[in-house]
This record gives sequence, structure tokens and C-alpha cells, in this order.
Amino acid sequence: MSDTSPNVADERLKSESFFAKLMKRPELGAIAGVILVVIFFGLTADGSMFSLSGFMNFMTPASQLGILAIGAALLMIGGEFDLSIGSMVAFAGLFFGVCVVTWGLPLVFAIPLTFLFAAFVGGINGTICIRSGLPSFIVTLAFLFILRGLSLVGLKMATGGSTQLRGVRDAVENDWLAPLFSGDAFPGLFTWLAETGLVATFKNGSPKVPGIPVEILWFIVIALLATYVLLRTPAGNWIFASGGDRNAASNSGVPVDRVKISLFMLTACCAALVAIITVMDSGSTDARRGFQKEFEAIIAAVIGGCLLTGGYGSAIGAFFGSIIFGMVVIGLTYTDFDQDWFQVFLGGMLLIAVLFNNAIRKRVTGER
Amino acid sequence: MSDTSPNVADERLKSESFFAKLMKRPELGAIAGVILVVIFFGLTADGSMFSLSGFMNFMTPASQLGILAIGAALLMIGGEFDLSIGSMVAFAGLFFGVCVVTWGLPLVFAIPLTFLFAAFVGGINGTICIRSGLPSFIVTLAFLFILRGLSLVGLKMATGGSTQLRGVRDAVENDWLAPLFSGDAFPGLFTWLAETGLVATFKNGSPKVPGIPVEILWFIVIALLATYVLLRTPAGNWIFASGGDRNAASNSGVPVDRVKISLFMLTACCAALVAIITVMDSGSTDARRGFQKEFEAIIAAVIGGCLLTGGYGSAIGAFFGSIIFGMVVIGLTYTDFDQDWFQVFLGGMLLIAVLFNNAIRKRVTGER
Amino acid sequence: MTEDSKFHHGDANDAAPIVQMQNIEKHFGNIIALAGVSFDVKPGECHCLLGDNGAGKSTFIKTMSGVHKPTKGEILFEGKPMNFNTPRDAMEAGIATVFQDLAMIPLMSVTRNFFMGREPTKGSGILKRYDADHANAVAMEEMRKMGINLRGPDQAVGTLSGGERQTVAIARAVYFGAKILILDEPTSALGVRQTSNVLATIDKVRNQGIGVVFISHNVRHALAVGDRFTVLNRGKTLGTAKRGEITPEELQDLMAGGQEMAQLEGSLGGTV
Amino acid sequence: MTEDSKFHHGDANDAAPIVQMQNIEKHFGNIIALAGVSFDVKPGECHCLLGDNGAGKSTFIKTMSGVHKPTKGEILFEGKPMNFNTPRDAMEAGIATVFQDLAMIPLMSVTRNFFMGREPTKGSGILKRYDADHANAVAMEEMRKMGINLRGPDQAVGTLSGGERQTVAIARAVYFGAKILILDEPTSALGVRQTSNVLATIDKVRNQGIGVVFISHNVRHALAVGDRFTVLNRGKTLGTAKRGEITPEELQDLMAGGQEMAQLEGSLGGTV
Amino acid sequence: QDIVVVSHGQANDAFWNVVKNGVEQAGKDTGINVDYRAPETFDMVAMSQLIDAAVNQEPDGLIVSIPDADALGPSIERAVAAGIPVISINSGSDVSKGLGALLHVGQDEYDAGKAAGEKLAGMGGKSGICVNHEVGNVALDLRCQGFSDGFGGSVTVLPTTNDPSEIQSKVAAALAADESVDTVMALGAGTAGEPAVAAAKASGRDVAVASFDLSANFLQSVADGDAAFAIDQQQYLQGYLSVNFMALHAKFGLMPGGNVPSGPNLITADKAGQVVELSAKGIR
Ligand SMILES: Nc1ncnc2c1ncn2[C@@H]1O[C@H](COP(=O)(O)OP(=O)(O)OP(=O)(O)O)[C@@H](O)[C@H]1O
Ligand SMILES: Nc1ncnc2c1ncn2[C@@H]1O[C@H](COP(=O)(O)OP(=O)(O)OP(=O)(O)O)[C@@H](O)[C@H]1O
Ligand SMILES: [Mg+2]
Ligand SMILES: [Mg+2]
Repeated sequence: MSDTSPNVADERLKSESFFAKLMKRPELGAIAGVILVVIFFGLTADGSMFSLSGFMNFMTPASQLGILAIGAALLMIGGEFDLSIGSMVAFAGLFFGVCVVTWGLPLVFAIPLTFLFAAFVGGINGTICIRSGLPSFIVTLAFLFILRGLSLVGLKMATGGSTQLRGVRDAVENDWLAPLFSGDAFPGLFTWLAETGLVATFKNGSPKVPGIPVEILWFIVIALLATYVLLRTPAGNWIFASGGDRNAASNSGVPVDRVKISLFMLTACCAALVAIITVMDSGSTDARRGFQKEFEAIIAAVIGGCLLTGGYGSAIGAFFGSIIFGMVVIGLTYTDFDQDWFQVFLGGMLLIAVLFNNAIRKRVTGER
Repeated sequence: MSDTSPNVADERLKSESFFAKLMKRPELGAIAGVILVVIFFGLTADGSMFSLSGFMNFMTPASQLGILAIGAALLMIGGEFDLSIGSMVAFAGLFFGVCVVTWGLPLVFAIPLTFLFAAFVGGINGTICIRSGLPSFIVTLAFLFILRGLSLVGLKMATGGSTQLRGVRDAVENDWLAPLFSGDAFPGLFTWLAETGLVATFKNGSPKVPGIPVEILWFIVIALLATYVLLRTPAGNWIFASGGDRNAASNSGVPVDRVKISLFMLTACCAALVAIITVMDSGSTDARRGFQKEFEAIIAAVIGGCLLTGGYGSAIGAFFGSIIFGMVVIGLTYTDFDQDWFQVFLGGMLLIAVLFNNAIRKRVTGER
Repeated sequence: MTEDSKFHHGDANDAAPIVQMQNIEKHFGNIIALAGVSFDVKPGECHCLLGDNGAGKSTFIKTMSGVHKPTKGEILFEGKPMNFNTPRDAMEAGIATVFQDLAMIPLMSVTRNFFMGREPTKGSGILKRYDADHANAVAMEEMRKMGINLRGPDQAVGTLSGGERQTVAIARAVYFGAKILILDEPTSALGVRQTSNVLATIDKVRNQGIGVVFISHNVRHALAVGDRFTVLNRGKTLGTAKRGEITPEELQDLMAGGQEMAQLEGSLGGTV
Repeated sequence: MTEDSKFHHGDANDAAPIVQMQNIEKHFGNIIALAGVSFDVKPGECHCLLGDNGAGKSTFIKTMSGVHKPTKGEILFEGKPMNFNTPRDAMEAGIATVFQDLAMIPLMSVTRNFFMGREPTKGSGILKRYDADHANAVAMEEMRKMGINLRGPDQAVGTLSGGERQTVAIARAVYFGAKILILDEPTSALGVRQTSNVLATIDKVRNQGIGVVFISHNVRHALAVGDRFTVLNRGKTLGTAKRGEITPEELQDLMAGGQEMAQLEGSLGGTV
Repeated sequence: QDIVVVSHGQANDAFWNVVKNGVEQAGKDTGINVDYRAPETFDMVAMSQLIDAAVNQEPDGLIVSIPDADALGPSIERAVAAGIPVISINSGSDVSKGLGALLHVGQDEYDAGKAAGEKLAGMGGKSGICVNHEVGNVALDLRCQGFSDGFGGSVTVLPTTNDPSEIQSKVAAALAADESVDTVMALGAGTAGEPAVAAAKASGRDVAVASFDLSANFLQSVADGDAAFAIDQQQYLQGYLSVNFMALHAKFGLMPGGNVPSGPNLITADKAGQVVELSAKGIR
């Protein structure tokens, strides 16, 4: 009925630079913040921060946070919160520790069991939210307390009174699955690189960086996977729709309840993954593991451009958000600032990073 | 044009019991939760919990929380968050302490100065949110860190190295304004009541309850005032409108920005009030005052029926929400349960209270 | 308005109805929105649902498309009692709906809204993925058929004009409509060209044997495509008339709930 | 549709315009919504703004009522350059608007929405408070004048039917309209009775010397009350015609952007 | 020359603030550049990352607290392997040597708790509560455990947040609910000790209140006889001495032959008066 095809230039459109198009995507806004933070530390921090070992050093906590943040971001895009992930890290860590230490299960059973268990708890969370229609904030908050409390009780039962369960490292030492979830990947490569002098070494000749910490690999894989799901699968569309407008999505045939419950399970599984990695790395678990991580994960997701009200955001954004957060937290130790000022500094950097981010985006995309 | 007047019974309405009408109001939903919690503790707790002194005992922290929660509730109804109120308690407390101890100001100057100062910081918070268009979550989060950090730095400067500033009680001892902000109100009345035997006494004849802690009175007054403003003034309507739909409200002529900034200032002033009361009561302030109070205030507001997305809620709901939270936190100490289970119990009670609340409301109002 | 329409009006009265709704009641708390309404749709007919504002039309079609559960009353789908728990169930049974509030997500793009809940995929197994190119092409093409030239398929629906947004909803329902197409005031925000396209589309899908439920406040639009007319008033039905059994003026009086109207018939030529 | 309307059509051509908009452009990022539109409103006239979906009508009136700042172009209010920063400024200058999306808060009651931003008070000084009884009475009465009987003034707007909600917005604007009343597709969701009330109301306020801007897709409604007709197309104006200078068919062709329409004129008697 | 201190206590924690003050003073006195670092909360994973970050900067000395040898061990061993001298402070006296640290300055939390418990039992206590304001912080858990082992009688752990008014209410509630309670052990003087004293006073009963660490107000209560005693680890020494040892080690290779116990040191009414002012300045 019309002769204007969408590919023919439309007189109602101004031309737009490639850069502007890029900055419009929610996933890439946070890049401006990353650049700003890198510049800041480049100027103020000890040079070793951006050496290979310094990079691994700030990427490790960023990755642990990031795995949670990506889960939280998906859930937030789907329109819900999970405040219990921090406690879930402690609880799943306890469960995993008990599997491995107390029951002596090999990892090939312990890990799937832990995931199943986490997914189950996440499912309960989700089901209560959906069935009751209560805001997920309050329901998962209850679980924040419940899981944290159960971790304490469980630890005391498992250890006979202590709040710390030890001996995980010994228990998993020779398990063939252990290298997938703990320590550093590609140690051989790095030893070889150190020998050829490509990687710096300590005085005793061992490489400063023994390999890539596995959490970094997991982090990257999960970020890519989550992005793929969000942008390239029907499920991704359902997540956006469920968070954008619950009624409209449901009226258009999106199985909103199913989507949301799955997201709760996914988030819990992310927490379980972090629990498994950190428990195996540290060899122990205690009742305060993951304390306030739910908070940090939400911060990272929001820095990365997720809306608290749902329906908007990206996994890549959460990826960069976690890196910003991780870099700021660790970066201070490479500078000469007094520790007393740490929180002022952290708050200030976060604010500047998001403001900068926002200003650049508005500038480039011409929004008013 | 029509003969149907609104007062004539409409055949499109079912008749509805008075109770159902009551339960529909957001302010009263939380009452069901209060009743449930009272019944629970009535059955399980030591009788002294519901003695007069026990009542004052759990109402004191509930009131301190409640003052914050009412501020947070108004702000949430207006569609924003303030995560910095907990840090604001510490920061305003420091400011007040410095006014009184270091500068030796009388309360009649120190208190208004503290409020002004808090309002100023709240105003900055609000202005950044409004101007940048960033979510208030991330902006006030930055201030959570910044204010907490500044409290520490300020304390160390004021004391020459300690994290605790003391001597407030001595400094305000004889100030005529002090009774309004600290200690117990109506001591004479209670002594008299004790003499007539209406109030239990210690062996030495002094009443077990020396008076009503002032924070309880402030709490009640603020709750009534906030309810009046919300329901009976134009400003209340603007708050609901700003939170319900920012654009729609602005298009209808509500000065949304002004409303929101005022609410940020109000919330900060609530935090300052709590700071003044607690600092004068304890005679000292330290860097950890108000830790996580922002979180508890939001919890109380949500238990009381506020929506996180804004535009719905009530001050009376936050009032009951704080009492529920305060009662549950303190109540367990009166029971025989193993204290290790405290958090499990706290979470469980919160969940049951809101679920019950919700179930009763749906039942009564016939929603599906 | 006249019987000499260029449309073919199917005489589908003898066919078995696809959906039959009997004595539907719907209460919201103490509000009675529907107080017993019966209605049916046959294949290949356009059944118009008319009535005053607040009469209960939208509530009624929402019970038909699985959004609301009726408080009382029975729904038969192809002769069997049906019990849709979610709109998705209704959709899978072949009922496509354009809701009055359109059921669109403002932050999502046109294409993603168009295919929401029924995304086209390519590849198979673990590689099965959303087919963005195909989806974009289909969405733009269907919008063009309705007379809207979008700037691009990735504009957010929230930034579309009112009529553009409504057209997305209609195009989507038509594209996925299988047995019944429910249109709740589909032309309310549309321009003249788009409106005539929608009316022509209704005629086209009816001729394919699909049953259409059409809600409108415009007597002329209703008469242009309707085969039967059911009028609701204050939650009750005032009866069903066949095409030709009722004059436009009678119909308009029924739609106004029998109440007197402001005097401007002269300038509007009998019908508003 | 015919010239023999019962309305009085004011010949306000000689009066000075209240608002004059010159060469207004509005861009959203890379999207050009308005590419230079000029328009004016005189006291006591009803100026219709017509055009295809997405032509830019809503964007245009939003610049007039202070929601958008124009990218380019000048606005004169009573002869002086005006610069509204917020819709509140425009309102205080005497411009009342019914937006296409209605600007209602779903969770708030009818009365509170009605008076949003301009609450009536009683008492004075510190005792100055919202006058709920008065507000309720006024809201119910104004709604009744438009032909809607609400169940009660405290029903949440989100649970009203589409037409009821639209009527709240119209009644509000009419109640507060002082110099200019802007109506963006006010009758789109209304029943026949409510529509005729709104058209009659437009006539009434025009006779009080208020300038009315009326956006519609219904040629018949526009011709029933309009004194001048400006047609937009793809962000540009196609020109302004006076009442009587243009036939309904010509106007309809202009509104459709000159593009060919689906064949159903027969059944609709010339105009959709 | 640089020395890095990584502890598990935050800068705004009253106890660790004193350590930090000691560290800074030692830095000034020796002319060495010292950095004090700690994770945001009691978080062993984050702490090990901070140690790694410190090792990356190859300081001339590393001073750490070791509340969890499993979690921190690998990072400390990495520092040792990198040739960085390590001294441990505060907690971890038992594992310090094994991980390759040169020396331990401090006092075991458990031992301190036990000493306090014995003292309170000696004062006639039969039934006590231990106010834990950060449940799950292993250092605090150990204090409670030590207390309950030393005390012998019945001990309940009372978990709270670190909000003083809530602690006051909870202690008051615990006293009201159980008439037999005659002893309250607080794990931090400022946060928990002061409100516990207030609650004990309001109860009108004769309750012995003791607290770990010092705060000026609590010491005043001790001096006034409202509280029994405060347990002082003299943590200033932990910061000051460790930095000094490290500085001397760097300069001359000197190092004492054995661990240095910095406490426990019970501060009772007779000594409390002298300590108040120092405590208000963050030295004790
Ligand atoms: N969720 C709800 N809660 C309470 N009342 C409701 C709800 N939904 C609809 N109603 C009421 O039910 C009545 C019927 O509404 P409905 O939307 O079905 O009307 P309608 O016939 O579609 O009107 P319109 O032509 O204006 O769209 C209205 O009076 C409305 O106020
Ligand atoms: N905020 C925005 N961002 C981007 N594009 C926009 C925005 N608002 C409007 N547009 C675009 O500008 C054009 C004009 O929109 P407008 O709403 O003014 O149309 P209209 O004439 O009111 O149409 P209708 O009759 O359908 O309501 C549309 O193509 C729309 O997609
Ligand atoms: Mg409707
Ligand atoms: Mg429009």
C-alpha cells in the first residue's frame, strides 16, 4: 500500500554516527565508566595495579561479584529482586562443605547436588513471590535472614560448635573436577611464559601469575551466555517482557510466572557457583560468607544500566559494572590514600562513574 | 443528564462490611500482622514482654526505627529511595556532637543547625537524582558510602584519633531543651503512678518505668503528622502523584521535582532527629551508628504496605511495620528458643506476618 | 449504515459457534462489572459488542481470552467446557486479542513486542535461536499492510504515536489469529486510512472462516462490518440483533443506554 | 458533514491569536518528529489539528503545553515570546490539556486525579487542608455532566474502563480550562452519548471565548465543531482551511496523507 | 621503604582503629611508609584478595592478622615465597609459624575470653549472657566461646546487630526474661558494653557487666563501679610493635626470638580512671 521501504532513507530520520548508535545500547554505556576508572587509577595508583598480576588481582573479586551480578541483572530485567543471594552464598557454601567434608562425597556428586539444592531454594523464593503476589523484596529479604541463620545453625551442627568449617581443600585435593572450579587455569602455559620471560617472576623464579583464576573464565562465559540468551533467544524476549509490564506480557502470551521462577532459580545457582568456587579456593567456609553480596550485586547491575523497575538492562552492562566496582574496591589499596577515606572514596568514585556514564550517553545520543 | 445520584444505592455495587472497607486501606493492612505477632509472643514469650516495662523496652528501638521508616515511606510513596539515611544518622550525630561538645553550642542552636545541615545534604542527594535523571538507588548509595566515610574521618579529627565522641550528656545536662529530645517524658506522672501502685516498682520504691521514652512520643506525633499530610493536604496528593507516574503528574501540573527534593530533605531530617535523640540518650556517638538502618527502614515501610515502585503506601502502615519489626527483633530474647536460630526466626516471622497480612486482606476484600 | 455494503456478509447462522459464553458474571471485590451476559461467536462472522462506557465490554472479552476468571457462568469452546488459566492457554487454543490497553511493553522494540510470546526461531537443538531478521521483516511488512510506515523495527513502542502503537497490536493479533480474533476498540486511535485498512482486514479474516469479535463505539464502523450486534448496558445484555434487523438510529439509542443525548444529530447526520 | 450544524460557529478571524507557534521543529535524538509547523489559536474558535497516525500532532501540542521544548521555532503567547519550562507554567498561564495518554495515575482515586496539582483547600494558615468533600462532589458532578455515572469518587483510576478514564481527563481540563483548551483525541474511547456531550462541551467553552485545539481522526467530529482545520503530514503542515472552504471528502483525503484507501467508502457513506 | 598491614577489622571498628593508630604512630616514628588495609566486612575471601594485592606491590614487609588460616594461608605463603617478610598480629598465634611468619604479636581471642570468664566466675557469677554484635565473625565467636569455657556456669549467646539502642533493649529483655542472669559479657565496649551497662542499671538488679576492648564511657562506668572490668589486649602494641619490628628487620635484620603477647590485661576500677583519657584519644 505504500512505496516507502524501510531500507530507503526516511526523511524523518537524521543520520547518526556509529559511535552514537553504540552508546545507545544499554550494554555499552558502562564502558565509559570503566575507561574513567582506568584513567583515574592509571594516574594515581602504583604501576603494579595494571601489571598482569595486578589485573588478575582485581579481576578475581570482580568476577566473583560479577557472576552474582549477572544473575541479579537477569532477575532485575525480569522485574524482581533477590536479596537472599548473599546468604545463599553462605548457605550453599555450607551445604557444599558438608557434602565434601562431612559426607565425603566426590565433587562429581557434590557440585550437582549443591546446584540442585540452590535451585530448589530459589524456586521456593520464586513460588512464594508469584503465588502470594507479595513484592519479591520482602519475600527474599525474609530468606536473607532465614538462610543466613540456617548457615550459622548448620555450621555449628556440622562442626560441633564452631562457625567455621575447615578442611575442604584437603577433601577435594585430588578430585579430577577440582581444576574446573578452583585455582588457576592454564598453569603450564604461564610457567612456560615465565620461563621465556614474557610473564614477570618472583625472586625465586616462580611466575607472579600462576594462571588465570577460574572465576574469571566462568565470569566471561556466563556474561556471554547471558547476553546470548537475552538478545538471541525467545527466553530473552520473555525476560524483558515479564519485567517491562507483567500484565501486558501475560496478556500477550508470555508465561510470566514460569519465567520469573526460573530466574529465581538461576540467580540462586549463580550464588551456588560463587560459593563452590570460593569455598574450594579458601578451603573453608564460615557464617559470614557472602555478607552483603546481594547489595553489591545489585549495585553492579545498576551501574551497568539495569533499571530497578525492571524491563531494561543487560548482562554486558552488569559485566562492566562489576569490573568498575571491583576495580574501585581493590584499586584503593594500590594508591596512597588513607584507609579511613576508603568509603568516601568508594562512594565518590561510584557516583562519578555513573554520572560520567550518563553524561556521555546523553551527549552522544542527543537525548534531552 | 442523569437521575442516578452517587448517594443512591448503585445496582453495580455489592454491599460491603465495615471491616472489609477498613482492611482495604493501605494504612491498616499491617494491623493483621501486629495482631499475629502479639498472639505469637503472647503464647511463647515470658510474661514480662507485655508488662509496661517490656512494652517500653521493645517500643524504644521500634520508635527509633519507625521515625526513619516513616520518612522512608513518604519518600518511597514519592517514588524514590534513600539508602543514605543510616549513614546520615551517624553523620548528623557527629555533626550534632561536634556542635555540642567541641563548639559548646546550646541545644537551641545545635539542634536547628543539625536539621539544617541534614536537610542540606538531603537536598544535594535529591538534586543530583533529579538533575541527572539517575535512579536514586545509585545516587543515595554513593552517599551511603560517602557519609559513612566522612563520619569516621570527622570523628577522628574531632577526637584526635578515636572512633567515639563522648561527653554529650555532660554538655547538654542542664539545657532546657534537653527533656524534649532525650530521656523519659512525664517522670512525675510515673512516680505518682508508682506510689499509687498502678505501675510496678523496684524494691527501692522507684518505678520500674520512669516515664515514656521521648522517641515513642516523637514516633507517634510524626506518624500522625505524616498521615495528615498524606491524606489531608495538597502536598500529600502531590507525593502520591509524583510516585505514581512522574510524567503524568508533571503533565498535570504537579511540581514533581520540588516534591521529590523536599522528600529527600525530609528523610534526612528524620535521620537527624533519630541521631539527636540517640546521641543525647547514649551520651556519645561513634562511626557505626545507624549501620544498615536504611535497610530496616525500607523493610518496615514495605511490611507496612508501601510499594517499592512508588505511588502507594501509608505512614500508618510504616508505623505498624516498624512495630512488627521491632517486636520480632526484641521478642525472641523473651522466649526460650535457642538464640542461634535468631535470624531464621526473624526471617520466618517477617514472612509469616506479611503473608498473613496479605491473605487476610485478600480474603476480606474479595480480591483474587 | 446502509445495506449496500461492498463487503460480503456471511450468513454463518447455521454453523456451530466456536465459543459460547453463558450467563457470565464478574465481580471485582464489591464492584459488579458483569451481571450475567450470554454471547457466542460463529466461524466466519463478525459479532459486534457494543455499549456505553463502563458497560463491561472489555471485562467480558477479557474473560473470553483467559485474563479474568468469571465469577459465575460457563464457557464452551468448540462445544467443550473450557477453562483457560492464562491468556497463553487461550492463545494456544487459537484466540488472538487486541486489548483496549494494547498489552505492549513500552521499553521494548516494535518487533519484540510484535512477536512477544511467540518468537520465531531458527536453528535447532541447542542452537535454536531468535530469528531477528525474519522477525524484523515480518513486523515491518505487517505494519505496512495496515498503512503505517515505521522508521525502523527497533524503535521502542513507548516512543511511537498512539495510532502507531495501536496498529502494532492489531497487526500482531491478525498475524497470529487462528480461530477467533477479538478486537477491543481497535480503531480508536487510528487515522482514516488505517481505520479503513482495519475494517477491510476484518472483512478479509472473516472470509477465511475466522470468528471476529469487534468492539466499537462507532455505529458506522460496526454497521460496516458487523453480522450480529450485541449491546451491553451496566453489566447486562440488552439483546442481540442480526444485520438488517436494526436501523442505525435504533442501535445508537441502545448503545447510549436509552438515555437522551446532547443535541447535535443535525451536524453528524444521525449517528455519532 | 453538512453546513447546517446547530452549533454557532464563531467568526473569530479578526481577533488576535492567543498562541502563535512559528516554524516549530522537534527532534528526538535522530528522529525528526516535527519539521517546521506553524499554527495559531484565536479566542472563541475551535481549531482542529488533523493528520495521519504519526504525523506529529501529539508532539506538536506537547510543545504548546510545556511538556517538550521545541528544538527550533518560536512560540508567542498573547503576543509575547513565551518559554514554558514545565506543564505547570503553561497551566498557570491558562492552558489546559487532555493528553492522548491522559496523564492519570492509575493507583490514585478519581477525585485525586481530577484535582491533581490544583487541589481545593479549606481553612487557612497552618490549618489549610485538602477539602475532600468539596473535591468529591465536584468530581462526581463534572463526570455526570459528561454522561458518566461513577460508582464512587474513590475508585482507583486504574480500574476504570477506558472511556470512563478518558472522561475524567476531559472533565478535568474543561473544569480548569482558562484561555486555551487542548484536546488530543478526546473522544477516541468514548461512547456515543459521551462523545456528543464532549462535542457539545467544546461548543459551549468556545462560546465563552476560550480557544480550543481539537485533535481527531474523525472527519465528522471535526466538521461538527471545527472553525479552522490544519492538517499535518509526516511532521510538516499541509495547510490550514476555514470552515466551509473544504468538503469532507477533500479533508479526508488530506488526512490520509493523499494515499489511497481500502475500498469501503460505500458502506461508510463517504467518510470514515 | 613500604610496609603493608592487612587486618580483618574495618577502620571504623573501635578496636581496629586503635591498632591503626599504633601502626601510623610507628610509621611516623620510624620514618617508614605504612599502609593499613582491611576488607569492608568480616570477609575472608576479600581479605585474601587484599593480601594478594599487597604482595603484588612487593612491599618490604607484610603484617597480617590470621583469623582463618585455611582461607588466608595460600596468600600468606605466596608472600613468603615471594621473599616478603611477614609478621602476624592479633589472631593466629597457633598457625603463624607454620605459614612462614617471622613472629606473632597479639593475644588469642579465645584465651582472653577464657581469662575474662574465669575472673567473672570468681566474682560469683553463675549465669551469664554473651552479647555478640557480629555473629559469624570468627574472632568474636571465639571470644564468646572462651568466655563460656572459662565461666563454667550457664552461658547464652545473645546475637544482636551493632545498633546500641537495640542492644540495650535486647539486654534488658534478656535480663527481664531470666531472673537468674547475673553476668553480662559484651564483645565491644562502645557498641555493646555501654548499652549493656545502661540496661543492667535500668533492671535494678545487681548484674556484673564486663566487656572486651575499651571505650572511654565504659571505662568511666568501670571507675564508677557500674561495670566490673574491661579486657584490654593493648592492641595499640600489636600495631606499633609489629611495624617497629618490621622496620628494624628491614634495616638491621633484627627480630625478637619469640612471639610477643600483648595481653590480656584486665582493667578494673582502680586502673580505669587513668585509662579514660587515652581511650578517648584512640590509644587504648
Ligand atoms: N479491576 C477492576 N476493579 C474494579 N472495577 C473494575 C475493574 N475492571 C473494570 N472495573 C469496572 O467495571 C466496569 C466495566 O469496565 P469495562 O472496562 O469492562 O468497561 P467497557 O465496557 O470496556 O467500557 P469502555 O467502553 O469505556 O472501554 C467499569 O465500571 C469499571 O469501573
Ligand atoms: N519520545 C520520542 N522519541 C522518539 N520518537 C518519538 C517520540 N515521541 C514521538 N516520536 C515519533 O514522532 C512521530 C510523531 O508522533 P506523535 O505522537 O506526535 O504522532 P501523532 O500525530 O500524535 O499520531 P497519532 O494520531 O497516532 O496519535 C511518531 O512517528 C513517533 O514515532
Ligand atoms: Mg473497554
Ligand atoms: Mg497522537
